[in-house]
Formats: sequence, structure tokens, C-alpha cells
Amino acid sequence: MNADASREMPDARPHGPTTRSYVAVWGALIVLTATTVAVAGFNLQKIAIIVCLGIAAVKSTLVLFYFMHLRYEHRLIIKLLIPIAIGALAIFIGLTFSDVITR
Amino acid sequence: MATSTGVVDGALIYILAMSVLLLFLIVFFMIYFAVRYRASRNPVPSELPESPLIEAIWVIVPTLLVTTMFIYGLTGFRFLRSAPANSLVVKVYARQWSWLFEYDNGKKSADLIVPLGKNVRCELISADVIHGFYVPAFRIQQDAVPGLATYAWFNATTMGSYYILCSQYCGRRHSAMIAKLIVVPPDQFEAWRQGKKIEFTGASYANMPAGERLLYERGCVSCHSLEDNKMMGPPFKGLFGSQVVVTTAGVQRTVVADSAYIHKSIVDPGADIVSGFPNTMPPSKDVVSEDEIGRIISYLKGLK
Amino acid sequence: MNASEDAHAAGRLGIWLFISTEIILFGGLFLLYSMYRLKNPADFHAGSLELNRVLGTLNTVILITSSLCVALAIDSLGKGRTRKSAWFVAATIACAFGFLIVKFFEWTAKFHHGLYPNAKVLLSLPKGENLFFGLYYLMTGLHGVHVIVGIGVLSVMLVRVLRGTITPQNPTYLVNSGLYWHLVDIIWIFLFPLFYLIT
Amino acid sequence: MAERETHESDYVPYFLHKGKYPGALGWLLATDHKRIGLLYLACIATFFSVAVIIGVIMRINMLPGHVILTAQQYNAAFTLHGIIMVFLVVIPAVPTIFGNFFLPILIGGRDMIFPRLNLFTWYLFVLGAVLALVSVFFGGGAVDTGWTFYVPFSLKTTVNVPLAVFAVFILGMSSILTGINIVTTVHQLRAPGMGFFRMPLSVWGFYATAWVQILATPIIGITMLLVVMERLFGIGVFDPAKGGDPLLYQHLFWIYSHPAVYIMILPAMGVISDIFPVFSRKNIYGYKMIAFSSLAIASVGSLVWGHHMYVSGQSDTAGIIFSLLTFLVAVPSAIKVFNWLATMYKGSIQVEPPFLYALSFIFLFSIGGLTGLFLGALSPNVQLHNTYFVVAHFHYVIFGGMGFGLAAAVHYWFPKMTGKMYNKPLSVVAWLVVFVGFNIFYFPMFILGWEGMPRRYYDYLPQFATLHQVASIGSFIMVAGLVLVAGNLLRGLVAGARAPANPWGGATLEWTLPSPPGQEDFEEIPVITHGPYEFDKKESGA
Repeated sequence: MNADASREMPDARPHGPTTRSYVAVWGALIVLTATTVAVAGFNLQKIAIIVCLGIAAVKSTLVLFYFMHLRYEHRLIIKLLIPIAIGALAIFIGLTFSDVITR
Repeated sequence: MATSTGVVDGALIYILAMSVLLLFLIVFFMIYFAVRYRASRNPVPSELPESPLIEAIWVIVPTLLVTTMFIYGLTGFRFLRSAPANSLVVKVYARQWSWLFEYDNGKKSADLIVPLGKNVRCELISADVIHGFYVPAFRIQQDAVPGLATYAWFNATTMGSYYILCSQYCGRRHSAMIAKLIVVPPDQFEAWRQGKKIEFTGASYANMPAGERLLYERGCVSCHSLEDNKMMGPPFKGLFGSQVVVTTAGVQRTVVADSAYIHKSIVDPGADIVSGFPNTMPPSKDVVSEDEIGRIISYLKGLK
Repeated sequence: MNASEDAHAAGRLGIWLFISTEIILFGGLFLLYSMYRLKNPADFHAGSLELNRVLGTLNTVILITSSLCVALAIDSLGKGRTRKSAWFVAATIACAFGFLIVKFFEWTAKFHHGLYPNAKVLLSLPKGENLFFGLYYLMTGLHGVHVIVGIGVLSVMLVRVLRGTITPQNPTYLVNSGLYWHLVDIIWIFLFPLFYLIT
Repeated sequence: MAERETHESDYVPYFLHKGKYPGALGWLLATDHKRIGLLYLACIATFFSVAVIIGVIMRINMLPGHVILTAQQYNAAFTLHGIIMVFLVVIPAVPTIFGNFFLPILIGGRDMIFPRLNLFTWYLFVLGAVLALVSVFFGGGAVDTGWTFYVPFSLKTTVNVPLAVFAVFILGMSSILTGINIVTTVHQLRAPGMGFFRMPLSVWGFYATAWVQILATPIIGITMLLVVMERLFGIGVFDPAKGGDPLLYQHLFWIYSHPAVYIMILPAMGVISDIFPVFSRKNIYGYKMIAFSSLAIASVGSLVWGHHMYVSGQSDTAGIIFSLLTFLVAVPSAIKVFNWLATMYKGSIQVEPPFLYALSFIFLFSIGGLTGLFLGALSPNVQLHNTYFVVAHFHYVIFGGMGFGLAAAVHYWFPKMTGKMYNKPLSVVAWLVVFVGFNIFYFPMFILGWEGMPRRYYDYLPQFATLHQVASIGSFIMVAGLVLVAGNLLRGLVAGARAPANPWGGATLEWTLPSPPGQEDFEEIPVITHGPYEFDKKESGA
């Protein structure tokens, strides 16, 4: 986080995932998409929401970690940004929820 | 005044006392330090070592203080938000820009007449935009939101006439959206509610012909002038029997303002839109009965 | 001190901050979606049955593939294979157009059924379905605007890679455009189940 | 500084520097943070004057027997006054003027990290302002919704709502990008040795504010876009007739607009935290507490928006939760005030004009903050909501707090920015007139509100006439004072005495530069060896 953190290598140099692992992640994403569509086909009702959003969360984590290199990120502030944004959103939604369900 | 008045004032005065005390301390120390430690008298500053104890006090004391305020406010709020089960229910219709009060037996009134010492539950209904039902003397306020059921309640403890104001900005004549709340003895109230003609002191539209009074009570005059000046809607003076240019389903035509036309304009105002005016009037079927429309028409006939 | 490396580090922090703001921008719509779904579960169920799940799935695959392409473009550039990188950027843009074309057919079909805002058919349906389609158009529409912006940004990147103003030593613009494009993908990853799958 | 004088020959003040472009283009295409700060200053000063004039017209209208506006004009007037003040003046003022000008210098950098983005935010700002202005004259006329644009009224009214709310969207984008620039600059450009806890507290203020700008502003952006979509396509997400819930609009609106109050006040508090130690000649008391309380205000302040909605139809449970959270946010604000006072204790105090503004900031902000407790408490709020009490409260917080903080900043940094000095005795007189006028103006509004005078009323019941008259007279005094302040500063700019490099004896980095600074700020990036308020060490540093 300090000033010395700014002296670092650009990350287009090959210290992130390999070409093969990108394709593997793509494969995983396609499989997960197929799974989520299949799951939605069964009539799971309320569980379907949890499963579908759970799979979506896994998929976006894969994109964030590998495609967007968050796994190889060494700056704390950047690692924290997505949790901060999601956290802020969760609070916004949660507090609004506290009104809507008790109204 | 009402039972809620004292409840709210208690919390207000407690917070006021604490605030005045705190403000006094802050200003006192600020001025005292500025004078006592002015550069000419105290040329060499001395560092104040940071003290965890002092800092802890600065966190804990305000926290405790505001907690008491929260609890005081909460108790009052609980009171304001729990209408007793045996309340007299009044439906409050808020529309741009007038109030209408309807009692459980269907009696309608432009003023909120209530019995002394009885719990009254006002159920708020908005026909168009958000309005605020606000009785300053009773310390009660609640918004009327379209599509949402809200309420406020009170128990009046003093006879008299009070203002009902609209506190949520609702457009051009927001500040004119005022009605009266009149507290009367329970027996008089009951007689009035059953249809006996009583004019209470302070009532808004006493001694008017029935048709004209309806125009006031149901808020028509907010947009339609009884003179000939142009407001949100066409003026009423000289309307009856005149030629009116209207747009019906996109086609412009000229009609004569007869009884049928006026009746239709009240129950389905969007059908014929008078040229030069916006299509903003809400359908008024629920607000006026057939009988009342008849009285309005006969009043307009005479308004030359 | 290496100025280009500093600029790269700053650009990365900047683009991640920007991505956070985008998440919250869509978050406002997610907030509305969750509240209205909570209040109108049956209407939302009916609404999502109206949507074409096949086209939705197709678009998901297209976007995931485009995400892979842009990742590979950056990967190739890092290995010094500029030409290959340019091809991958072009493939990404092609996928983006593919996505928009599918979306276009989807919207057009809905319009033909009178399922568009303020349409008589839609207004005659229960209020919850009106909200569902309102949110559907707003959210996929805002996402579509992001896809269009992405096409613009990636086209500029394509030109710059070909002209050699984006190089293996100076990849910042391409890397950051890639991050933006992945974000567009992630948002769709959530929109897809919310509108097409959960019934 | 001694070293600086030997280089006197190559020093050119930043505004005389010959850059790539000549004349006006040198300003309009400037990427130098100081010039962009001044571009913002020029715009914001203009908008402020316009909004003040609208305010005075409203006050004349409220004088008993002086009706000069129609109801519709009055409604448009308070709407415009609100939109201009909130979105074009108060939210951007301190971060864009002083953040731009001083943030890089205070952390020992030469510019903001993204200079071109910085200029772009100014163009977005101007575009937003122009759109807001244009909306007054086209498409149905000036907005009459109040600056809150509450639905469904804003969906029904016939005036030009879409353009006005779109302007707010553009201004929001500008604000977000400024926030991103500030956070990145603080993370990337601190000079060697400038750890987070050696940053001046004003930088902490800008930094905390920037986070709120980044995390909350997108919500107003999307909300305003939704209003545009509602108006253009009738989608119905906010329209109760189509199933929409107007209260969700209020939630979304206040999710941003309450934290926006902290966007307004936090940077001003930061500047005040810089001024107190300088004029007490003493290290700030409780540096870390002040720094962390900024972050605490920024984060807890984002959880309290529902206190605008106790009587809106929101559930009682939510009201109770929001009230509790609201009281929690009072604590860090109180901590700051106590720490400022403790900084004065046993100091060596010189009451110069900036310090006078800082002291009055404490007084007015305390009144604003304490009256906030009335409004945060549940049952008193039921009585006071949407009355003049609220109007008085937020003017004490925003004008008394942020406005006087801004004035303190102007009087503190004026010599550094211009290289000239204003007339000090006259500035004290001007301060007194503004301060007295301010209190005569706004204090009666507390009483009006308590007695039940609703806000946004074109007209009022006869019993309120006297207090309205007093408030109007106060407003005239205050505006006379503002003219005096502006006149004194302009006179100082044109004909003031030359200002020394460090007129107040400050220990932060900007005072190591000549007044005004040169184009590059620092000839050599300084190495920081001590905190920002260690006055005895200032010779050894930098």
C-alpha cells in the first residue's frame, strides 16, 4: 500500500495464469452455465434461487480471479475493492430490505 | 392539544436541555482557551500528551448521552405508532390540493371534526402524489403515499380548532392545502355525524350553497376558478351552456357544456380534454356521489 | 523509478475503482429487482417464463467466450505476439456484436408480443409482471449500453495494437479495457439467472 | 526554503508559466492541478452567486406583504436554489477547488495522478451545469419538484424534469471520477516517507470523502437515469399506478443524498483540522482519532439514510434501526470537536482571519449537529420533519459548517494561491457581518419549524409573519457581508501586499513552496521525516 508498492512489474508479463489455464477456466464457465440451466429445468422452487445465484457467484469469482488476475494481485487495496463494493451494496440492499419486509 | 403533544414535547425538551448544555460547554471552552492561551499571554505552547483515558471518555460519554436520546425518542415513537384498537376510524383522502375526510358511516367533510377525548385513527389515502398529513398542535405527521396504506392517530384533550397542513411538497398549490381539525364535545360530534346540520366555529366553508360548498370541500376549486381566471383547469364561471373545444381520443371537436358533458367530465375527465389544459384531473367517482354531482351541476347552471 | 510501471500501477488502481462504481451503479437496479421480486414472486415467475431461455443461454456462452478472447489477447501481447493479440481483440469485438444481434432479436420478439413499457398488453398484465419487464428492459438495456461502449473501446484498442502504440512493454490500455470487458461479462453472469432461470 | 531562494531565477509562478497552449487555451486545456482548481473556483463562485440571488429573491417574497413571485415561480426558485447549491456548489466545492490545488502538494506530489481525467471532470461539471441551466428555459420550464425529485410528483409535473435529472447524472459522473482521481493519487503519489499517518488531516478529509463519492454516487446516477426512463418511456418502476413503489425511490435517493452531506462536510472538517494546530502553534490533539473519525463518519454515515423517512410510510422497524444508526454517527463528529478544542488547550493562539472562521465553524456546526439530534430522534422528528426546523438545521450544517469551513480554507490558502494578501482588519469586519447576519437569518427558522411552519411553502399562516420578517432581514445582512468578503478578496488579488511563503507559520508542505507555487510545485520531491504539525521541526524537514 505504500509508495514502494508503485514500483512493480506490469502484469502483462507472464507471471499470471498460462494460456492453457485460461482455456480451462473458460471450460469450467461453460460447464457451470450448462449446470445452472439444467438445474433451472428441474422445479426446485426456492432452492433454485440459491443454486442459480450460487453458481453465478462461482462463475464471477472465476472470472475475477483468473481472467481479471485478482488471484495474482499483490496490492491489498485492489484486493479489497470488490469486497468493499459488494459489502456496500449488501448494506444498501439489507437496510432497504429491513423496511420492505416489515412494512 | 392531544395526548401525543406532551409525549413528543418531553423528548424534545430533554434533547434541547442536553444540547444547550453541550453547546454552552463547547463555546465556553473555545472562548476561554482563545483568551487564556492567546499568543501574547502564552508565547510558548506546551504539548498535551495524548491520553487514552481522555479519548475513551470522549467516545463513551457522547455514546451514552445519545443512547438516552434514542430511547426517549423511541418511547414516544412507539406511542405515536400504536393506535388503540377502539379508535374511531376516519379515511383521509389527500389529493392535489385539498383534503377530504370520510367517516365510517360514509359521511364526508372538508374539515376533520372529532370528538373530545376519543382515540381517532386517520387512515391516509392519496389519489395522486405524496402528501403529508401534519397537525402541528398534536405533534403528528405522516405521509399519504399512493398505493400504500398509512395512518396516524391522536386523542384530542382540548376543545378548539387546529390546522391540518400538507407537509410533503406536492406541487403548485402545496401551501394552500390546508384544512381544519375541530375538536367538539362527543354528543355534538355524534349528532353531526348522523347528519344533523351543525355549523362548528372555525369550520372552513360555513353558510355556502350546497353545490358551491361541494366544490370547495372536494377540492375542485384548487384547479377550477369560480371566477373567470385560468388556473390548472378551465374556469367555472359562465361554463354551463358555453361552447367548449375538446380533444376526444385524439380528435378535436366542439361541444356544448351541458349536464351530460359536465357529468362525464367529473367521472371520466380523461375522455374529453379541453384544449389548452393538461390531462391531469383524476377521475372523481369515489369522491362525489351521483346526488352530489347533480347539486354541483345545478350550482354551475347559476354561475353566470 | 520507471515511469511506465508507475503509470501502470496507477491505471490498475483507477480501473478497479471504476469497476467498483459500475458494480454499485448496477447495484441500484439489483436493489429494485430484489425488493420487487420479494413483493411479487408469482408475477416475476410468470414474467421469466415469457423469456427465451435458449437465446439467454446462447448469449451467456457468447459473452464467456468473448471474455476468454480478451484474456488471451492480453496473454498473447505479454508474450510479444502482437498479431495474434490483435486477432483475439477482433474476436472479442465479433462476439460483442453477436451478443447484440441475439439481444436485438430477443427484444424485437418481445415488442411484437406487446411486451414493452407502456404497451396496452403489458399494462393489462398484473402489476408485478409490468415491473418484471420494466426491470428486464432497464437492466439488459443498461448492460447493452455497456456492451456498445465496450465495442468502441475495444475497437480503439485493436487499432492501437495494430499501429503498435500498445506494446508488450506498454500494455496498460489493453489490460484495463480487458478488465472493463470482463466486468460486462460478470454483470451478465448475474442478469442471466435473475431474468431467465429463476422461476 | 533557503535552498529555494538560490534558484530564484528559474522560478515562475504557475499562472504565468508558458505551457503548450497560449492565453485562454492555456487554461481551458490545462492539466495542471492548480489551474484546474481555479477553473472550478471560477465556476463554483459564479453558481454560488446565482443561487444566493435566488435565495434572496425567495426571502424578499417571504417578507410580509412583499409577494413578488407566483406560486409556480417560487416552487421553481427553491428547486433551483437547492439543485445549484447542492450539486453545483456544496458537493464539489472543497474537493475540486482545494483538493485539486493542494492535495498533490500536501502529499509531496507534482500533480493529480490522472491530470487529463481531472480536466475531463471539469468539462463534465460544466456540461452538467449547462444542461441544468438549459432545462430552465426549454421543455415545459423550470423544474418545480424540489431538489429531491420525489416521485410520483416528478413523474407527473409538466416541467422539464428529464433534462434536469440528466444534468444531475452528469454531475454525478464528474464527482465519481474526481473521487477515483483523489483515492488513486493518495495511494500512488505520496512522497517518500509520507506514510498515511504523516498526511495532513485535510488529506484524510479528502480521502474519506473520495470513498463516499466512489461508493455512493453511482446510486444517485442510476436513480436519476431511472427517472429519465420513467419520463420518456413510462416504465413504471417508480409509478404506483403501474406497481412501482415511491418509497424505493426515496431509499435510493437518500442512499446517496445522505452520504452526500458527508461529501460536503468531511473535507471542510479536514481543512479545519489543519487550521487549528497552525493557529494554536501546537500539534493536533488525537491525530489518529480525527483521521479514523473521518473514515467512521464516511462509513457509518452511509447507513443512516432512512432517518429522512420516519414519517414517509417506511416501516416502524426500519425507522428504529435508522434512528439508532443515526445517533452512532453523532459520536465521531463529537470526537472531532473535542479534539479541536483540546488542540487549543495550552497553545499559543493567534486569532487570524482563517482561525476566526474555524472557530465560528465549531459554533455553527455544533448547533447544526446538535439540532440533528432532534431530527434523528424518532418522536421529535415526527413533529419537526419537513418543517423550517429542517431548513435551519441543514443550513447550519452545510452553510455554517461547510460554508464557513470553505471560507476558512479560502482565507487560509489565499496568500499561497495568489501570492497576495487580503486586508486583514476588513476581513474581520466582513466575517462579523456574515456571522451575525447568518444567525439572524437561520436561527428564527428553528423556532418557525418548532411552531409548525412546513418548508417549501409559498405562503404562510399569519402567526409566522414576524419570524419570517426577522429571517429575511438577517439574510440581507448576511448577503451584504458576503459581498464584503468577496470584495476584500478581489481587492487583495488585484492590489494586495505580496504574501510571504509562509504567512501563518504552517508546517505542512505547501508552506515550503514560494507563494504562489511554480508550475512543477516541487523542484525536487521532498523526503518526509516528520508529521504535519510538528512546528519545532519544520526547519529540518523538506
